[in-house]
Amino acid sequence: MSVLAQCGWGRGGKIERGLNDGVINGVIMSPRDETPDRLENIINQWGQSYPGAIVLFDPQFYVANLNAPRDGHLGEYDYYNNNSGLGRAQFSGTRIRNYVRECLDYQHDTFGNNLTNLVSPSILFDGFRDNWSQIALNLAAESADYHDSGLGKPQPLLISIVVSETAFQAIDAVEEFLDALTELNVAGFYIIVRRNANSPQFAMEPRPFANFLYFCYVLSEINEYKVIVGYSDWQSFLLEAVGASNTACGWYQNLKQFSLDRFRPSLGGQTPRKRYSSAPLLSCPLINPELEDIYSANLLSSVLSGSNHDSLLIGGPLTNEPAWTNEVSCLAHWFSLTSLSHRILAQTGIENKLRVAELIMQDSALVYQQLRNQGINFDTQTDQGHILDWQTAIREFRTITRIYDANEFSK
Amino acid sequence: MSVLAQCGWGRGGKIERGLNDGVINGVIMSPRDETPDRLENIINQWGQSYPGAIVLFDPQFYVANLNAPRDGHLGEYDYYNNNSGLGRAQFSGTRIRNYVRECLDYQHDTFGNNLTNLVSPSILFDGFRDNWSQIALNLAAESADYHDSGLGKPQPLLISIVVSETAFQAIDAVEEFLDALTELNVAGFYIIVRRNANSPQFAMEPRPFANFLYFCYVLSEINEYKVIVGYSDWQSFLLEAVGASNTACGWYQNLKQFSLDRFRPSLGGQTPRKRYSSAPLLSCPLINPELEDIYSANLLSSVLSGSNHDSLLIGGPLTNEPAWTNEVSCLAHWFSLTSLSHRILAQTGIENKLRVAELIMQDSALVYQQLRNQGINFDTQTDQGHILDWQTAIREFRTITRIYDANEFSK
Amino acid sequence: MAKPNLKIDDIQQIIPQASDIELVDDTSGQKLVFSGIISGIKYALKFMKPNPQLTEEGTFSERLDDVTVRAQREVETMGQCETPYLVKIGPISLETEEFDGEPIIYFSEEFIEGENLKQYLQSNGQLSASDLIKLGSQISEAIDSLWQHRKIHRDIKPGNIMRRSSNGDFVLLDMGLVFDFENESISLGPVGTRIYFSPEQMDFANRRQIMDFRSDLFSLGIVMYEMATGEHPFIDPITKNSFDVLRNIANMNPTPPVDIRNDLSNELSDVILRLLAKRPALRFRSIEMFQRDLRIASERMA
Amino acid sequence: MAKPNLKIDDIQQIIPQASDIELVDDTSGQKLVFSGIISGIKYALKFMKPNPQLTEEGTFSERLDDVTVRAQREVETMGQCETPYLVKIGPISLETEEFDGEPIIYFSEEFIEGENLKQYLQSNGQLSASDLIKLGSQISEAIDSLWQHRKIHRDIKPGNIMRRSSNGDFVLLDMGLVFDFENESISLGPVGTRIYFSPEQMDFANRRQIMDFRSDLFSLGIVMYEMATGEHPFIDPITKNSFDVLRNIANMNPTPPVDIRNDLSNELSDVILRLLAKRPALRFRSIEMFQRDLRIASERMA
Repeated sequence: MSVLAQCGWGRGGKIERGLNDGVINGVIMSPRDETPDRLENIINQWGQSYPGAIVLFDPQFYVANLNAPRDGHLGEYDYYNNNSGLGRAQFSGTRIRNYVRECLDYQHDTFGNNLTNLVSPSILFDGFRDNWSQIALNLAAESADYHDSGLGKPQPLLISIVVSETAFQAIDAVEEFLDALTELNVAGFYIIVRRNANSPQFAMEPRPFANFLYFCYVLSEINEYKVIVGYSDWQSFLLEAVGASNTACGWYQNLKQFSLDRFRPSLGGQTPRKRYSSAPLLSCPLINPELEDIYSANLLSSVLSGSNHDSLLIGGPLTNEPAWTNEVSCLAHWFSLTSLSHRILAQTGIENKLRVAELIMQDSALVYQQLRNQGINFDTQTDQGHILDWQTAIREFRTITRIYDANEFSK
Repeated sequence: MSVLAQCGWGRGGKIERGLNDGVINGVIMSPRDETPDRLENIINQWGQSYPGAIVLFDPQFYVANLNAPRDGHLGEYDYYNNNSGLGRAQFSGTRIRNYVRECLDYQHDTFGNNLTNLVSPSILFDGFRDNWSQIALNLAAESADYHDSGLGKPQPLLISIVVSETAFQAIDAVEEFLDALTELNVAGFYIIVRRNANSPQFAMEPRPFANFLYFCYVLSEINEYKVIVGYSDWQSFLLEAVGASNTACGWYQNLKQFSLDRFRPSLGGQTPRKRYSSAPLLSCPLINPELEDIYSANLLSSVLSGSNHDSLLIGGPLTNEPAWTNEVSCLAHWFSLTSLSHRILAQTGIENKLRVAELIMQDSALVYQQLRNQGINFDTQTDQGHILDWQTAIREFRTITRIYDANEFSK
Repeated sequence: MAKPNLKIDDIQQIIPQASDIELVDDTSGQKLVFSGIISGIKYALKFMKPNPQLTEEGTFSERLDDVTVRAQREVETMGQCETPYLVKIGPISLETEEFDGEPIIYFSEEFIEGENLKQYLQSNGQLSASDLIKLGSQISEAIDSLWQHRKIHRDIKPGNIMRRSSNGDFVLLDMGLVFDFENESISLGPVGTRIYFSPEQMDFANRRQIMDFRSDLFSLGIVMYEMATGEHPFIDPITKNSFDVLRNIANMNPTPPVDIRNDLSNELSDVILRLLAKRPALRFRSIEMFQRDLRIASERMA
Repeated sequence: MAKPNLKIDDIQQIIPQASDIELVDDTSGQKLVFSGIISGIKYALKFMKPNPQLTEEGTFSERLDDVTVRAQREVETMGQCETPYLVKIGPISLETEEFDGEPIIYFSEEFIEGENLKQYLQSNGQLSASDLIKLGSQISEAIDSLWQHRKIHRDIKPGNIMRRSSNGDFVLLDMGLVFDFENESISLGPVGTRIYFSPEQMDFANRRQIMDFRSDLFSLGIVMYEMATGEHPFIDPITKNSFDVLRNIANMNPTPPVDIRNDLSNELSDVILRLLAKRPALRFRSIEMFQRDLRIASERMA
């Protein structure tokens, strides 16, 4: 089991229920959305109540180089508040040292063994050769150095990497950055990919996604680092297929995919429409009309994920829509992601994992086809475009890594 | 007076003679080419003998990120030897701190007041937004921080900037970097522009040169930093026109223009042919045949710079060519550069300085025309291309800064 | 952000410890300002209403919490600044409360007798050259004081600068709190007070330009220009078309103030223009340098 | 760099404290190797001649000084390494001297009885699988030892690895001193020993790829491949055209060793291929991981 809860506002009782139901394996906490007191209590409480769960603290230091961001409670954390609004001239060696020390000391001193790993502070960057990528690398190297020598017996360190999707366009820059990252003697990486704010699709573009998969693969499979990918939503099973040990997803749209909108003056907007998390479709159709249409066509069973929550929809999705609360929706989504993870992680060897991932996508494409044949229409956020993109990405990933499907040749 | 000797191998007695003759105003030392003992002796001796002279130590830390460079004696200096062969992952905060401290401590402790300024360690970069530019900025910021608080009563600090000519192609990146640099509370900057190795011309391309002039102008005139430009050769008078307080030039080709060839496995090659430094031409024609041709056409006086050394050539350049030694050639060149500097620095206000610089170039173009009319031919290294390029650059500089020639409009 | 609909009685109910409550200003679109006496001292009491559309995702109170905490910290920072040219925070720091089913945000400030510069310009016209120099000098002092805490005001404009009637000193009012509560993105919303933004301030996504005190200097430059000439440097004086202001801030070189008002010295005109340079590197790299040049301009005039 | 023209008598004159001087190897184009006894111990004595074209600008002695100091430091570093798999430096560290009007450079090393791997391959053919594992393990130990001083050998090739006849151990000889004295740029010069370079080693101007120990691992990979199969992984076995080697190092994926020599295990073949990955990030991030995988490969064979 590998899916973690990506936390934000409105945590409520979701985490505890997800842990109790066994649909998540742990949690990544967001200080932006919690007071320091609340956070300290809850993490230390979880550390006791769920000893097997992964508990991480994302320092969200990457907000510190945004222009007047909406940073919520972050300013109540000294490691952040002392060091925000950072232009590129604000990274002298001594200052990098301080940013890192304050951040790691805070985690170490406040949470001790209740965190599974310490997570390094990082900075968002848009290209692997740009100046901000270098600052991210400086912070990473300092974190590794300090973790090695400055803390008593700390929890193992994860280096956080927060990078824009567009950075993965060109593989040579990715490879060069990997050469540098793999000099670090740390336990692993916590990686967040910044998505374009208004992308309607949750699938990354095939080329950047293939290179991102390669990035995770080189870190995990080749260099034996632990790799945890945040905000990974439906892409979790593919990331796990190439070696990620954990992925994470939250309840709101901005906790499923990472964009800067979360830290911007709000655009307002309405409460989003309700959706159902369908593992067979690898997407979340609208309860009204999409799921209702599928129900009317007598095909509901082909898109159900198999959680207990499905029983709410047996009499027709709309009948029980009010009961399909935000919390249920979240738990059902974690269930879907976890069930896919299980199928991947049951395999040994990247060859087998990739093959199962491809089968999952193939099956999904078949369900879509069946629904289309019955006249069911989807909007762009739900339609099967993501599957085609992922299939392209996996083919490209195979070409880059020269991991070919042995069965392919024996046909 | 503003011209400094850019030192390298083969210093001999040139510096003392240049200082005594009043054709240089100081010296920038190259540890690559001196043992630490020799360097300590000579700097401390100059500090005593030439109290008015500017004495700087260029740490040449920029060699530390080249691949197996030919770094000469640099390895005998701990600040360099402990820290060479640096990939981009080698810049944790703590390590940046150490690089800076070792380098500034060395200068401070070894030379004390015999240096006019301390010079910060830097790294060569090719673009103002690339990862190496960020490392340069980190080192600069750390140097400023350490200088402020870590040293007793140090000499004022110059931040060294070592950047490729191509970085100056796009002005927006230049401006962004200036925004960051001007956050630094330091005395000034020591700037080296890396030229393309095999460029036959010593003039920079007009566009990058205009932007480089702008760079120097913003630092010196607008932000009141001291600006010293190394390896500036004939371009010195133009740099001084936009605010540089000092420029530097050495005796060999690779001490007149900065390129990485100096730190590469050698390409071999012959002893270069002898040249005469002609202030009227703003270039160095070959003694044979160019200067000899000019002599034969009875036009020698139009290209002479007016130093005492000219007397060696009165009976015809070739007659006394053996006496035109490397040392004489160097002293005569410094004389030319200094005489041009005098004309610029006699002016007050950038408007007047720019106008005089333009007059110098206009006069030079006339001399070229006169020589061409008499059938004198020049090779590409000596011909007047540089003047046209500089004139274009100055026009572009005026457009960027909106410093127009008042006389231009009143015509 | 919107102006709440509150009467004196309501204020009395929200802040029972205040007496002699009076309405001071309801002309702003975002704030409602009262005065009142607390522990014998007169304070300004400012009320705002967060836009309910803030909800997006999550409950309203979550979002309110999210936007309020930052504003609270900014108020705290102001409380730590020592300069007389930055308004003092009163006994009520930033609070949120539900009133009559509607959330409101309020805080108290030193009550300054006098006019803000917007009112001053309307009633008295442009400032004298010596007052302009005083304005530049005093408000830059306030900017410096904030910058020592590495804070930027972000909302310097005539309506946020008071001129004390007692001594003619200038006082900078509350920091750019308003923006934290805005529900419009900069590119979508009305131009509003953004006509005093610096070029780099308009740029959230492009993280190349982090703001420092030089951004506030730019806004101060616009205020000085306007108080010198009566005209906003980036609004066409003929068409008064404020639609292009943001573009003009990014690209247009304003007419030198001395060309509009010829009793200004060239030096003072140049100092104002330099504040308005497009790039921070072209303004002043320290408040000290700016104040020195102001002094020189002042000496030239005398 | 060139081989100087020196006889035993000359050596005796240059190093008077040595006795029993014998010629060991004059087949290299760059070095002339003698042996001699100093203080009762037998050492290898190595002589080189810098190319007089080094002059370019400056006097010859300046340039010689310039290139020698670095080599001296490298010799010193080797002296500090403890491992038995890196040759020991003798009593004469790197020296320069003018002899018969010609400058020469020389130094002394532990004299190792045995053959280098180039000779070994010619006389004995390929290494056994267990010897290959020993080779990888011992030479990586030497690489690790250098890397603890943050040094890279830069010249790992069969001619620079000795196999001791006493115990069959492998010993890495002198670091890439030769390159410091080269007078040809990499792009212009003959391919020569550069056929053991890593992709990143060929790249001086592009400072994106700074070398670390993983560059030496690549060269070790070529040596292991060659000692396993008798073939250089980047030279076409048919055409033997070494013209394309540098390009092949950058781009070509070599045939798995197990396809050429089928008594190798897949595991060992994979470990060798992984050393030959184009990017450092695709090799091993620690010597320890490499040695662990070698051990696993060895256990699979047993």
